[in-house]
Amino acid sequence: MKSGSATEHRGVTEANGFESDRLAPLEERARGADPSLVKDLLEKMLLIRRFEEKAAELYALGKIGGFCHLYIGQEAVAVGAISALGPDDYIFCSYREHGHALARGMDAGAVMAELAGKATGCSKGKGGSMHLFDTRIGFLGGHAIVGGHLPLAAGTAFAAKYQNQPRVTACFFGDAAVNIGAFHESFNLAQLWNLPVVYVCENNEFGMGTPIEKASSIDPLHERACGYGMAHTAVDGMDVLAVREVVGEAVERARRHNLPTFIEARTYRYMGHSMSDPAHGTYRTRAELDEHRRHDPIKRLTSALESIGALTPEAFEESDAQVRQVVEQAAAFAEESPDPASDDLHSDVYRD
Amino acid sequence: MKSGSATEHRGVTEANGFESDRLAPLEERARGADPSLVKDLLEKMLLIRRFEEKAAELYALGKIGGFCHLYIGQEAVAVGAISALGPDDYIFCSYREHGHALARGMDAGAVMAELAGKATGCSKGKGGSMHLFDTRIGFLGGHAIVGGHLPLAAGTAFAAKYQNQPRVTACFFGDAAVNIGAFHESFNLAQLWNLPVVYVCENNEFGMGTPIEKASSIDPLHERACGYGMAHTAVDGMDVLAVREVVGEAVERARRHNLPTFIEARTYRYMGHSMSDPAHGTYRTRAELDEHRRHDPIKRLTSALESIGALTPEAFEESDAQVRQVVEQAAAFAEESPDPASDDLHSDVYRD
Amino acid sequence: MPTLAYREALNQAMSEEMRSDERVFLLGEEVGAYNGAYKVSKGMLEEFGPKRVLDTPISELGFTGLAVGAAMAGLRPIVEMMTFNFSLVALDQIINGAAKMLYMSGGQCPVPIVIRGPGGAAHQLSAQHSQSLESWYANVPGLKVVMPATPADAKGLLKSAIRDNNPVIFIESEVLYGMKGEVPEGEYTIPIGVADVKRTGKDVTIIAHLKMVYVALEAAAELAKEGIEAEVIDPRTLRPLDERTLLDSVRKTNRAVVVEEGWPFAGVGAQFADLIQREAFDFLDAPVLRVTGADVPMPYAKPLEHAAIPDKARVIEAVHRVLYRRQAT
Amino acid sequence: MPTLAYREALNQAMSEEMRSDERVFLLGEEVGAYNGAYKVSKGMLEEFGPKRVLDTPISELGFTGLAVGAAMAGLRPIVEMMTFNFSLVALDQIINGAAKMLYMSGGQCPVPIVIRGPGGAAHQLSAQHSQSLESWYANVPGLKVVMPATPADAKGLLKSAIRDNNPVIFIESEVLYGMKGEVPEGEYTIPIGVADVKRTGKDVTIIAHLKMVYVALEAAAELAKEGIEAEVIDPRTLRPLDERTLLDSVRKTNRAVVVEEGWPFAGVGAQFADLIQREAFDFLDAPVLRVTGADVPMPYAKPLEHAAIPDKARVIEAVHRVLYRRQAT
Ligand SMILES: Cc1ncc(C[n+]2csc(CCOP(=O)(O)OP(=O)(O)O)c2C)c(N)n1
Ligand SMILES: Cc1ncc(C[n+]2csc(CCOP(=O)(O)OP(=O)(O)O)c2C)c(N)n1
Ligand SMILES: [Mg+2]
Ligand SMILES: [Mg+2]
Repeated sequence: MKSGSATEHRGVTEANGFESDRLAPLEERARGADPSLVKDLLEKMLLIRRFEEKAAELYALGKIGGFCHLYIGQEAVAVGAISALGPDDYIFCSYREHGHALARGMDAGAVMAELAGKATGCSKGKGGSMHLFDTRIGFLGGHAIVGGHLPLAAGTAFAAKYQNQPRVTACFFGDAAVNIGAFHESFNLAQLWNLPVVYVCENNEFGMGTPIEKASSIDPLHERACGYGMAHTAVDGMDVLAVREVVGEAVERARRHNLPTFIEARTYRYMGHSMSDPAHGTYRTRAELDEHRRHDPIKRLTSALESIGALTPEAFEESDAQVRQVVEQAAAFAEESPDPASDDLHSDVYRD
Repeated sequence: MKSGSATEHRGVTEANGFESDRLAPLEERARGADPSLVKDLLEKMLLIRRFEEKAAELYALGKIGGFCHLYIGQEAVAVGAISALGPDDYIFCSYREHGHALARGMDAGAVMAELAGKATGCSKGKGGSMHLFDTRIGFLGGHAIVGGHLPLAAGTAFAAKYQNQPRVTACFFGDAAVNIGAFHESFNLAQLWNLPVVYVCENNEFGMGTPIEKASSIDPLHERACGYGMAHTAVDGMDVLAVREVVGEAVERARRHNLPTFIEARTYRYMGHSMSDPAHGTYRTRAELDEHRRHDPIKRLTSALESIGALTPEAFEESDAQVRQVVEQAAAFAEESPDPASDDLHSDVYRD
Repeated sequence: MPTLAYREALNQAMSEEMRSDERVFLLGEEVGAYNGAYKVSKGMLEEFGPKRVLDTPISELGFTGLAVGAAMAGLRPIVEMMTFNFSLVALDQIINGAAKMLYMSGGQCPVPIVIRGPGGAAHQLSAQHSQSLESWYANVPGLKVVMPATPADAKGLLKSAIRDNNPVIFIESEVLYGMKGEVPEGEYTIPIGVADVKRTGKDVTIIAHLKMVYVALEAAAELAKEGIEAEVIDPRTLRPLDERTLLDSVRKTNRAVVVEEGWPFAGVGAQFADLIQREAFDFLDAPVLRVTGADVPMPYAKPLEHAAIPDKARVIEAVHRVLYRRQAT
Repeated sequence: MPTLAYREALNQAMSEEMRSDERVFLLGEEVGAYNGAYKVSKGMLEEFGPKRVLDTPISELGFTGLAVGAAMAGLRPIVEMMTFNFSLVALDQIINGAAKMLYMSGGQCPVPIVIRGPGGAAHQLSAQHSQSLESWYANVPGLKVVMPATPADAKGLLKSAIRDNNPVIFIESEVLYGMKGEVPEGEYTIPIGVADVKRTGKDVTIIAHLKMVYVALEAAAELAKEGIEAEVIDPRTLRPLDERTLLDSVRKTNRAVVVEEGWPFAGVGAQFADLIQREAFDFLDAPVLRVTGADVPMPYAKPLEHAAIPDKARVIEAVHRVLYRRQAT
């Protein structure tokens, strides 16, 4: 009879041995961090917040159509995680990806124009909110079939390794995606073939209106990784520095050792699942939502910085004003941009 | 942040707490067992062995067509496991299911006739070797897409629970099936909804020509169950009594507590993957095969019984002769049976 | 007769069948506590409880397969696909499980299951959420394929589908859910496999299903103004197809236009064209023309999306062509 | 010119392309150590090593998606489906991944990938292992669909497919793998989208692809004995379809019979019939007739299987019918 345990088998002897398991309080970590980096993280989160608020407005006005899944509340995950990536790394997201696109540095105007279905949008108005792409910065979508992009992420990781490029792939998805076949096959392949990919599950406690415990037979979700012998951990997804640190470790492991990691970031979405879903009232109460808002990632970082004297209310206001201006310009750009030409209907079906 | 471990979560606090983990030597267990039961198990294994030898013969003669996957070497799994089921329980199998059909008591003639594509076959000659069915004894196929029948098994288990029937479902599949999406979704659903199903993975070390370690990121395979919080264990699949015991426990857990179990039975196939695959020479050596033959399930039970004086060589010969006669009759029945009528092409597409 | 929305008609059909047959149950994503992503199952969890109205994980392959298995054990599951786009990940269970089981078991294992949900495009849902899959399903022996266009058809056909002993693919439309119409109360069934003449006419036959029925009717209304009387036929079921009603109409009008939202190559319209030219060859005064969705993945931008989906103008143009009338441009 | 088996021609195409382009690699079940379930990749692991010839787990969805991702990152994967039946579990990755990616990314993400393997029935493989899926794939914009009937076509088209910048579904046939034919050495490509006239004739056009080409040729040989000269056209690629070659032939012969192994409803033959009646209406002296696989899941028993697959006799019968000849019975 064979023996040996899952974690021994593939050389991941300390699957949970993350440094970041022993994180100090946010204030302390903020004190130790590069001030310009922290400022950038804060501004990125703010940008996303204001962008999404604007998107909600434009959706209500009918200037954005289709499904539109806002990211408000979850900003620390995209911002923290993507700050840990290098410029050549790849990113895959689900349909809830405006925040990731902005965190990666995609032009806010190009994103807003895409939401508005304009020719100047990052996907020429053909993709929309759920399919943001910018290959110049390794941003490979925006995918709308739950779990469907997980194998793709294994694929870019495979390609990087194949081509001896030190490129890591980060792949973001929701808590409900851990129950679909694509998750399983991707995780097995990523671990079996030692692929440099970091899978980040944004656990916002619900898949649409369904709470995790009605969807997954185990909780915490990151323990799903045990079935593959993959390194895994959970992280406070409302703490941007914690996310950065944990993802940073995983990125290093991927880059140096071609090993995948599964990270569960615990977070919360403040808005409804999409614009047609009310923020509360059906599957969660107002009180529940309010409770979570107390851990708001922007507020938490702001007050930590203020408490260590690294940020003043004035400086915050200045950042916020700047960000609001970027968002207004993005909206104006989207508004003024032309619709796709009717010829575009038939272009981009095939590449010569 | 949430806490709690997978095994706590669904009340499976002792996932590996199988009595059978502490099995005594086969001789001892054989001594304790009901002699008529043991005789029946031995004869069932013999029947399968002789049946499969005959099927190989008929295949070589062109009397059986298509894919034909023999079960020789693995008899103890089907016989041990199915002996632990009640008459109303359901069984699902992969395409390597002649043994299970016979172990369940399907008429050898009806099975052989099906292999020969005759109208008297258990599936009227329409299913063939990979699709044996007999609903009267709960034998629900014979499925040829790897992993495809695992959700079906969750479904009959669901139906039994829904109808308050104490029926358990046993589902057999190969080691290579643990890497496909259907496995994942079925396991999550079975555990999440507490379904009375016993999943039996027959680990014969290869999926076609691919050894486990090139297919699964973990080994032992039964640890995949950790990712679902499902009870799991491994068993020596060359020891019919051990299989019976372990599966028996799982069947009890299913019947009494509506809880699923994942059992990995370690076994070996002596023949090629199918009739068109040589038994050795490509992905395994003759020596390797011979080594495994030393643990032959029939030989092992026979010598255990002989050593405790519960079987004489003469009695064995008598059983064997009897079984051979059954097989000859089955072959004759198949041979003499008519082809399906040409009208049958269009029947059974729809049910009125 | 009471007026109901299409979604209410579906709800009524399911609820009535669940009241009269314990074996019927509903499962799918958000069908319970959330009352359905499109509120089709509203109130059903409350009435029937969590045993018979089950919220599933996002595991279309798993829960569809589970439902097939449950059907093999004597239950009559209704699977809600949140949209049929997601049925792609469950397709193996539907084709290799549901559709082939009766045949490969030599008639032993019927699979009485209904898989229902909206298909096709809604509004700006883009490439992955706007696919019409009916031509694939209708390709498969062992399945039945039903696509009701009105609230009454929705109720009558869904009740028949639930009582049917075979796997039925029941494709609705997101944009029709709110549409109202008269729906007979209580016991009201429409046999599967019977087309409906939604408008009678003598000059040309327009064949259209699901929401294309309305595009066809709009076109017909417009054509009537120029004196062209179009007959609009809704097959309602694609498999089995009511060939006779289609052919009788074409034999009368001698001209046919087929409208579908899906892609052109080997779409259901190709089958209709094939059928008509084959069985009504000598009656045809012009080739059968098709109006289909554009041969592209569905774009997001509203003007592109509009251009990709058949509209009244394109149907009228096709009718003019089969009548050999020069189009007013 | 050397004579090669169909499987060797495929092997040669892949090997040559892998020699000249580092980005090309092969993955699939048993393609490496086992040399391929049908020995198509024989010797390739030895030549190219495990980095470029990868044995996969049984995870069609996973490894197909992985290949799509690798293509997005600049590689040019060849995915071997052990048989196309198994592509059903990978279909979401093929349709929503490979086919739509370029479009929904606004032209940024081409997916140069070849997915190849045998399709259709072989010998008594029964319902789940004998499906023809080409009509589904050919329905999808963004994909190309290639189906070579001869060793030379197999080589020339596979080389073109590997060099193509789009996802190509390349469907072979298990029963053709052993077939021999002359195959040009070295650089030899056939453009995708060009049909081939496999036999010229003036009385009737028979359109057939993959192994049905041989059924059509057999029928043509037999028909020639009664003085009927059939033209046999192999489209070779279904998408894009070489409509002109098909139509030119029908405009010459005025009669067409379409043969396919797949199921009738909305099969590729329906598209051919639709095309021909639409674009060659005035040339047709008889309706286009189709010979298709039986509208049933594939049965196992040999006589039933034979009855389910188009054969010479049925093609001849259809030709007689389009020629309005009474059949000798
Ligand atoms: C395969 C599939 N099934 C169903 C859907 C519909 N759907 C879209 S998002 C969603 C919930 C996903 O939840 P989660 O993964 O937790 O991500 P979140 O929306 O919370 O970010 C569902 C059911 C889909 N897009 N794909
Ligand atoms: C989805 C799918 N992919 C590929 C195949 C082809 N195939 C049939 S059996 C097999 C190997 C399965 O091995 P395992 O699960 O270990 O079972 P065993 O044959 O050893 O009993 C493969 C690859 C298939 N039937 N289904
Ligand atoms: Mg969620
Ligand atoms: Mg095996």
